[in-house]
Amino acid sequence: MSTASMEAALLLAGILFMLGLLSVLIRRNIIFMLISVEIMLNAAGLAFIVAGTRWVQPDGQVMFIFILTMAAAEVSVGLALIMQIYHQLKTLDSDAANVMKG
Amino acid sequence: MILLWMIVLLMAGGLLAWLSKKWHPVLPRWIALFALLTDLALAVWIWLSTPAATLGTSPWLIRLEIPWIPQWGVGFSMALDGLSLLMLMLTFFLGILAVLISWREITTKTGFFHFNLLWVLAGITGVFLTMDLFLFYFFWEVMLIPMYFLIGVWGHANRNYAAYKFFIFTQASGLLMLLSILGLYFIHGSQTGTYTFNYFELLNTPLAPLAARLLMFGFLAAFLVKLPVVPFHSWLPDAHSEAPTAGSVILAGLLLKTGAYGLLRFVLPLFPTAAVEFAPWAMLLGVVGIIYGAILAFSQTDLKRLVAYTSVSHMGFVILGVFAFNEWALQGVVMQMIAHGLSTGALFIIAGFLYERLHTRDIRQMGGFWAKAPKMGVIALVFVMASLGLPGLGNFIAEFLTLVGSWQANNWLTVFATTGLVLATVYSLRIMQKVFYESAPTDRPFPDLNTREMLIAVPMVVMILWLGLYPQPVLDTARPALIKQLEAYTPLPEQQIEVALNVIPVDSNFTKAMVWPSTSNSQKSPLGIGALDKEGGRGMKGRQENMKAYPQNTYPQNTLLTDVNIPLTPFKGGLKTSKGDLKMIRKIKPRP
Amino acid sequence: MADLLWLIPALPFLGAVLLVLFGTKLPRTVAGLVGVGSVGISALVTIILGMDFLATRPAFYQQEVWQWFSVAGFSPSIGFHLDALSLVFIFVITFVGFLIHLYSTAYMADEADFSRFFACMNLFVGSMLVLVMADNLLLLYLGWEGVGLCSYLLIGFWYKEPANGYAARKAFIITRVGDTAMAIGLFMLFQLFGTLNIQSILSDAPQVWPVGAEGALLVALLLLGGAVGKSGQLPLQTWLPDAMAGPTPVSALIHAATMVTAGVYLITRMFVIFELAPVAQLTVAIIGAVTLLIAGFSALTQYDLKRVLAYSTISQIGYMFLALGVGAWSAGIFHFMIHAFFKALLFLCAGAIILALHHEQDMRKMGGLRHKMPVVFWTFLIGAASLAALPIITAGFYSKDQILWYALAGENGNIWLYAAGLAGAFLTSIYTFRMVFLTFYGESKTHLEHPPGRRITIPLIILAVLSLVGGFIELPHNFGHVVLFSDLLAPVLPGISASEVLAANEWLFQLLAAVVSLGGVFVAYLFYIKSPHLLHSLERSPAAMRLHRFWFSGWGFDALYDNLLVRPYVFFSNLNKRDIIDSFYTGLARMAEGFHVIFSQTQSGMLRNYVMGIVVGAIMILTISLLL
Amino acid sequence: MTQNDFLHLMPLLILTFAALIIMLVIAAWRNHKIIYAITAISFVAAFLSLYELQDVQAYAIAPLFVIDGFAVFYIGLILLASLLISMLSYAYFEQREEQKEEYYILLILSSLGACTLVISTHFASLFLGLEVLSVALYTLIAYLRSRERSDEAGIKYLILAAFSSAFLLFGMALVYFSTGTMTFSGIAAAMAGFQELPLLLLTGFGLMIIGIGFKLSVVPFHMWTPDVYEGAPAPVSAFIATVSKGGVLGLLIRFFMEVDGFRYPVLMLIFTIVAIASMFAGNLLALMQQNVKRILAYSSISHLGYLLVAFLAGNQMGVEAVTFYLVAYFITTVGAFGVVAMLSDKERDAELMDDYRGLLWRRPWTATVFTAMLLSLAGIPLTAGFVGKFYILAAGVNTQLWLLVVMLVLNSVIGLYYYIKIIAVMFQQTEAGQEPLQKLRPSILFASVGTLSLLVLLLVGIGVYPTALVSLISSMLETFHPVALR
Amino acid sequence: MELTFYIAAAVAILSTIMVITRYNMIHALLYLVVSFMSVSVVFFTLGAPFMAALEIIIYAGAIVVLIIFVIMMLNMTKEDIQREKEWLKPSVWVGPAMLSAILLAELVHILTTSNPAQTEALVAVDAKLVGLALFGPYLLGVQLCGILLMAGIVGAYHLGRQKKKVIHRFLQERSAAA
Repeated sequence: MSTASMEAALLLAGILFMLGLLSVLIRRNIIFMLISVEIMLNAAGLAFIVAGTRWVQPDGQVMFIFILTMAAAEVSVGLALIMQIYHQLKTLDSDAANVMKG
Repeated sequence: MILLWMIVLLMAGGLLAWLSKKWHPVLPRWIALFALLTDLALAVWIWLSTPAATLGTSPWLIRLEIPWIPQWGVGFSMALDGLSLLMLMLTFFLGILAVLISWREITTKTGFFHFNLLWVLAGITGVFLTMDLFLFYFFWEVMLIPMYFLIGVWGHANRNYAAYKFFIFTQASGLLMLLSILGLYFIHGSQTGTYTFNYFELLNTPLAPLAARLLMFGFLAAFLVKLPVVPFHSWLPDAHSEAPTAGSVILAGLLLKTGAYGLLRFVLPLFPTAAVEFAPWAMLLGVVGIIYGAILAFSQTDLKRLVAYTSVSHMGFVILGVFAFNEWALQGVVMQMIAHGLSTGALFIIAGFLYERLHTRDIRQMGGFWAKAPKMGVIALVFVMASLGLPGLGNFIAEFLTLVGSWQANNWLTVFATTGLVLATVYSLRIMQKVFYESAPTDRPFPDLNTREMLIAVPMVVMILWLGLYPQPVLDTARPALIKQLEAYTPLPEQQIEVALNVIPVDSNFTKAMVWPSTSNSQKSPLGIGALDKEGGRGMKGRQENMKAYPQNTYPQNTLLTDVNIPLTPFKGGLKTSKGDLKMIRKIKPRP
Repeated sequence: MADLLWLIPALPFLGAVLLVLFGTKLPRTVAGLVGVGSVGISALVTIILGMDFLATRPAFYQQEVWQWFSVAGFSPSIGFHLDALSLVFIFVITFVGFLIHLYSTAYMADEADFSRFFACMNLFVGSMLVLVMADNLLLLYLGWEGVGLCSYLLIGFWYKEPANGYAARKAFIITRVGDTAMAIGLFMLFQLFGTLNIQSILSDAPQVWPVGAEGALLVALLLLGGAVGKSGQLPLQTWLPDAMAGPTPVSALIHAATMVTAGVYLITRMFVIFELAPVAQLTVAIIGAVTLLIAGFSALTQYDLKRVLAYSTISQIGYMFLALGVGAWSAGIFHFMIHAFFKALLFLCAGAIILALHHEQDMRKMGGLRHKMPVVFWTFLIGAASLAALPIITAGFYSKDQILWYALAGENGNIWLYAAGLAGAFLTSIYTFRMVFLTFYGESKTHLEHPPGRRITIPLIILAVLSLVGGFIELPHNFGHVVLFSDLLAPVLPGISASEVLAANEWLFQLLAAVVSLGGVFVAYLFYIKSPHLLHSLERSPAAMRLHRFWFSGWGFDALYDNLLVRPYVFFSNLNKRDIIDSFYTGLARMAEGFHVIFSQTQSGMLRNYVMGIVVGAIMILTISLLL
Repeated sequence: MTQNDFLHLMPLLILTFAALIIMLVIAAWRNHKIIYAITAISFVAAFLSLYELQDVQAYAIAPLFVIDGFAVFYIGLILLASLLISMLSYAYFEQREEQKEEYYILLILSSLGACTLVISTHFASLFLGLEVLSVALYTLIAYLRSRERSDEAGIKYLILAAFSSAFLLFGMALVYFSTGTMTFSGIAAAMAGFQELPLLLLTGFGLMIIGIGFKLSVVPFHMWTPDVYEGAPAPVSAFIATVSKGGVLGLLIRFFMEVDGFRYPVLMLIFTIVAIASMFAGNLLALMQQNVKRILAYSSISHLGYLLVAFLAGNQMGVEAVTFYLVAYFITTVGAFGVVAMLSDKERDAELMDDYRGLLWRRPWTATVFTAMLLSLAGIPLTAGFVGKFYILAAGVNTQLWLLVVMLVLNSVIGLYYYIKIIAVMFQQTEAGQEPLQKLRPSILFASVGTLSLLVLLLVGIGVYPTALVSLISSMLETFHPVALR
Repeated sequence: MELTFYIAAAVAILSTIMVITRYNMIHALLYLVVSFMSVSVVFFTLGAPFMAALEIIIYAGAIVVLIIFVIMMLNMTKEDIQREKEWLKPSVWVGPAMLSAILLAELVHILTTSNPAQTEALVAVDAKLVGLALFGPYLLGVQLCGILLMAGIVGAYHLGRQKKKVIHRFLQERSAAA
């Protein structure tokens, strides 16, 4: 693979990251927000793999594994929490969770 | 070690007073009183055991050095000179009075009250003693919190606002001072390699002009706000009027003095050149303060607020004097610190007495109390007169010396400052008029001072009279310290000449006679305007004829001069400070 | 002998202290005894000292009681200096003071605050003595302010009346204005001489300043400022008429005989400086001349007995100033002494009348008292005659004549000053006898309470005698040429020589003065006894009415100061009652609160906004990275 | 892994085992007291195990960790804070109905995460430490499930933390991409090789700052702070404010010092802006706030701004100052939240101003403690906060960061207002008489009262005699690798 | 290879866009699976086949499935979809989109202007290498991963536990009836 695609891969990671970011910004549904964050994390992982490939090192992939772990842990806790919230508020609207402000 | 004990005694006394509330409700008062009496006794003992004459050689009487945070060059360094000693005695004296006036006034949380009272005093004592800038800042801040509580817990209706304001003003300015302290610390450290906060080592740190100016402003910020100088005064009326009587007394009598003390102790010796540059502005601020405070005082209807603004006015004299850089002015400042502490403290005490009886501070609801309480009237009169600077009372000496000194430095500003005396009369008499004159608006019973209150008031009267009639012990005590502060001001070339002149005996009508004819043409008046009349009019001739009109021998010249003991002993800066005179002196110099 | 010096002021002070401390507990008689006794003993000491002084004729007595303080060569002492000038003053103060104290025991007998009165009076006498005996200007200043305080306290003695308090404050404040000028003068003196010791200043001044030196002029003018304030001269004269709010003995002692002449004393004391500043000296003369006229006109129009006397006092002090201004030092002092006698007498008489008439002071409600109070009438008449300077018999004639003479013939005199003095003399005798006629003649209008007792009449008689014979110690050339008084003062004060040309015709001017004063009496007689309708018709003309109002109000000075100084001061002071500077700080606080409100909008509690915050932060950081 | 490695990682291992043991114990026998005892003992044991490490000379467990004096000090600090918080938690949760036991597992794990952070020398360990800390915190924040606010706080924290972690990761990836290494020293070496920092690397750092800044809750990544502090149980708020931030700050210092980020004006500028903005935003937001927990949250934002001032000084004195201030801040914050926890009841935490009205008269002792804490936050003498602030100012003045220093002063003044506002409320006179002392069980009494007393003692002790701490810090920093390097 | 990469990249971007614009959550998740799969193809082209597998197993498999489970437990309805539609109004997304666009532009700018990478040939880093690294230098990291998962599990357990019934039984019955 040429250098061009190395950068293109990084660019892909960046674009995916931004798409995830955009999604976090525009979605009100908490689950969607969680999904969007996953997209972002995935993009970051992609970037690591690109970097690891660039330097021909396994470290990038190791980091990706760690990211996976973290994403899994996060999603599990997140979903548990979302269920709690749904029980409390009967909605997944993140804007509804604004008791605390000021 | 005695210095440390003074502070420890107060702090320990404070804690004990707080705790002792549990055992007996009156115990805190006695403990506080006892602690302060002991301290006063210690201070007076030091004073009496060091005769004024021995103060002359080195200004320092006692010094104490204990390492504290050696890594930073911070030591528990304390020293006592005449100035501190005077301030200490004032502190303990007013402290005792503060305890006494709170005897009936403060009924809630007496333990905590006395804790705060003693800790404020401990902080103030520390400020007056410490010779380490870190420690100085430490104590500077230590006195704020208890003071804040004194105002905020036991104050009058609007106490919270006043307490905030007091606290924020003093803190803000204090932090600026801290920056300056640090700046000085690092500059000194980088120059000498020893990083230390020790005052004695930091003295004579060579500073670039800009650095010196900035550092000085940091110090000034703290001291000018504390003093307070217009336009940084606006915390004062609120704090003073809302505080309980004891708080007002301590605020006016002592806290403000820490600002003046700081100017004397730190600003003058640490930043000689910058201070000289700034002096005209500082004096201007003083004058503005004198007049502005007086005008504001006049319009107040709240008695304590009125007195508070008089403090603003009176403290204007302090800064005026400090930046005049001569011994008269500095002695005046010291006297002003003490006398104002007593007189304004006393006025607040009287306001407290009135408040206890009437539950108002509004002078529109007062009047005619002379008939009902003549003793209070007389005592109030004494302090009102002190406040307007009546000779024979301490404040007069203070203000007169200050003005004499500042006149040497700046004529016009002194003229304006002197008008403050008139304005002082205007507001002071208003107190008498509204409170003690006219007829009483109500027929409410108004008991005269009782024994306890007389016990508070009479010593103050005695003190203020003593200061007014025989202030010499005080002046002597302060003198070596002040001379020391002035030493930083290496004489300018002109002044050196003048010192030389002083060697010539100036009983010397002879010298002068020799001088005059040769210089009368170029003679300039002290105001720097050309002389009006030289040969016109009656001229010399007429005057000589007049001299004939009374025989010369009625003036036993020599005895007279020795009697009053004037120019024979050379004194600095006094006789010949005006430029014109100096010119003249230069001219004669080559002659002999 | 000099060792006794301190006793003279100390005794009244002691009396004052005793009265302050124990006044309320002492019985009235004891309090009175303390009050009168202290001054009496002081007078006794004065007389003993005075005899000794006159016998031995030393240059001065001097005593330093203690060193007041000493700062860097500035070492004023609490020390006394007695020379002939002071002697005259302390004699008048203690002696007249004693008489007035004595009189007061009767006059104030019914007052509740009996001891307070005597405490203040004693304090006053003590301060006044310090003033005239001080050997340095600072101590003089102490006495100077001390008498101001006592004046304040005594004017406001009946404090329940707000107007009295106002008058008292006015007196204090206006004199303080003058004092401030004087204080600045002291600073200058100290700067130049390195001391405030009077004698050394006087001896050094000619060396420091040539005649006409600007420094001397400034110092002289500043001292004059003090003098003008204390002595109720133009432009600071407005307080004195109002000061009559105090009890009458107070008016007699403080606002006629002694304190108000402190200015005269000061100028005389510092005469060397004034001589070195001819302009200042001329100013003194002009002030005196103008004041004596203005006050004379005002006195003409007053109805309040005491106010007439007050304006008369201003006017008479104007004469003294005139004398000092032309260099007739001893004449000024002589007039001071004589004035003290007859003015004290007049006030005391007035007091007796007022007391007898239930504190009625309006002359229009008096009248016909001649037969009801013969002693008072006669003594008053003597005093009036002396005031009006009726020739030959009264002391006032000799003292005033001397002033007029030197105003014309003295080396600094001129015709204008003389004319003013002469016109003043004419006015003086008109208003004086207007007063006599209104009070004692005509029909009785108010019921008389009780005739004055002996403690009142004795001082009157003594003073009356002095007002008559006091003048004989100093007679003009052509009248036997007695110069006892000026001889006494000669070692202290320079003499004055009259122009040779005029001296030959001195009798002519004396005659003129006599005629003028008698003319004044006649005019008064004409208007008030002979044909009152003349007066009525005059009063009806609008111009006269306006003039009357103008003079009555003291030439509008009060209104002028009120509008120019007092009201603006009060207005601006009240305007700024809440302290405009404070609003800057409260504004800062408001601003912080405003920021708080704005910032707390960002804490919306909405997750998306928080995410947005992070994104904005990211953009910011990336932008910075890109730009730098 | 050698035996030595184990020895040096002993504190962390103890914590790990403690977590496991607690899980086992829970499975066998749910008992709050026992679980708590195990927790406390493990913290103490972990802390004591540091004794062995006190003279450690930068022991590296390549490539992930290094144990040096700095790390030991920070671990000790974190462990002590955790211990105190666990004591407060015990008293706090004992009175709640929720299942309490899991709390301790999570507390231990998140302290472990924080400890990992401060010994990290590699992106991987950095990331994992951070995530262990965060993931445990998600649950801790939402621990009181019956409270609506708790869940809300939890989800806010979770989404935002994950979001910022993504930034952090992406940034790391970029850094890795441009340098080819993920160890701090390697990055430093690579950076030293560059004439000018490549834009990609700089961007990587920038994105990492977002992740770090979020955890430090500095402006503009601060917005979650008040909501989370308010929603979380009081001890957890204390934990976030102290341990979490302390760990991240330790990491930041290590990383920044290692790569010597102070050379790069861009990074300095970013941090300067962030510091100033944090001070202002924190203080201004707290100014009129009526909720005490939110006030403490905002104040923590501004305090981080203060800390950054010393951090930006960038020399040994700066690190010392940060460390010292952190100690003071730990004590104070734990104490303050401890008081909040102590005053809280079953339904809600004592967070409104009204809960504190007249506290001095009702519960003088508690009020005094709280006052001391607030004064320390305000930097008033006789408290550790004063010396800390002094130290920071000194560090700032020393490196002539005048702008920052002046801003700090200005903000200290603004800050005063709301601290003393709370004090003023506590000192207000109320009609209510002194409350009867609560009849607490001795264990709870010991846990809460004892902790608070200890904190006050420490606070005043350090405030009056800071020498010991100062010398301890400087001796510990002697082996701090980056500093020793320079 | 290169073509594969670009196709996969395009699919990834497109499917991600679909994810973030879907109203129906299940649809979005299905697109997400597509996105993850295409990313795994990218991994493969980048020479990380092991990661490609993990991506599919864990992301597309475990995580997405977990989410779908939860969605099913929460019982999403048509109204929810409608509501999503309402929420996703232009007024809501234009601003954030602009911000993201700025950020993206900056990022693209940075990525394209930065130094070209030096490696010429693509060398695959195979699973063995990764495994060696994982259990060599990153051993402690792996252990930390375990701790991380433990924290996640304990947390999820605590939070996900069925809540104690705090509502009165009577009320509960009524709400069940309603």
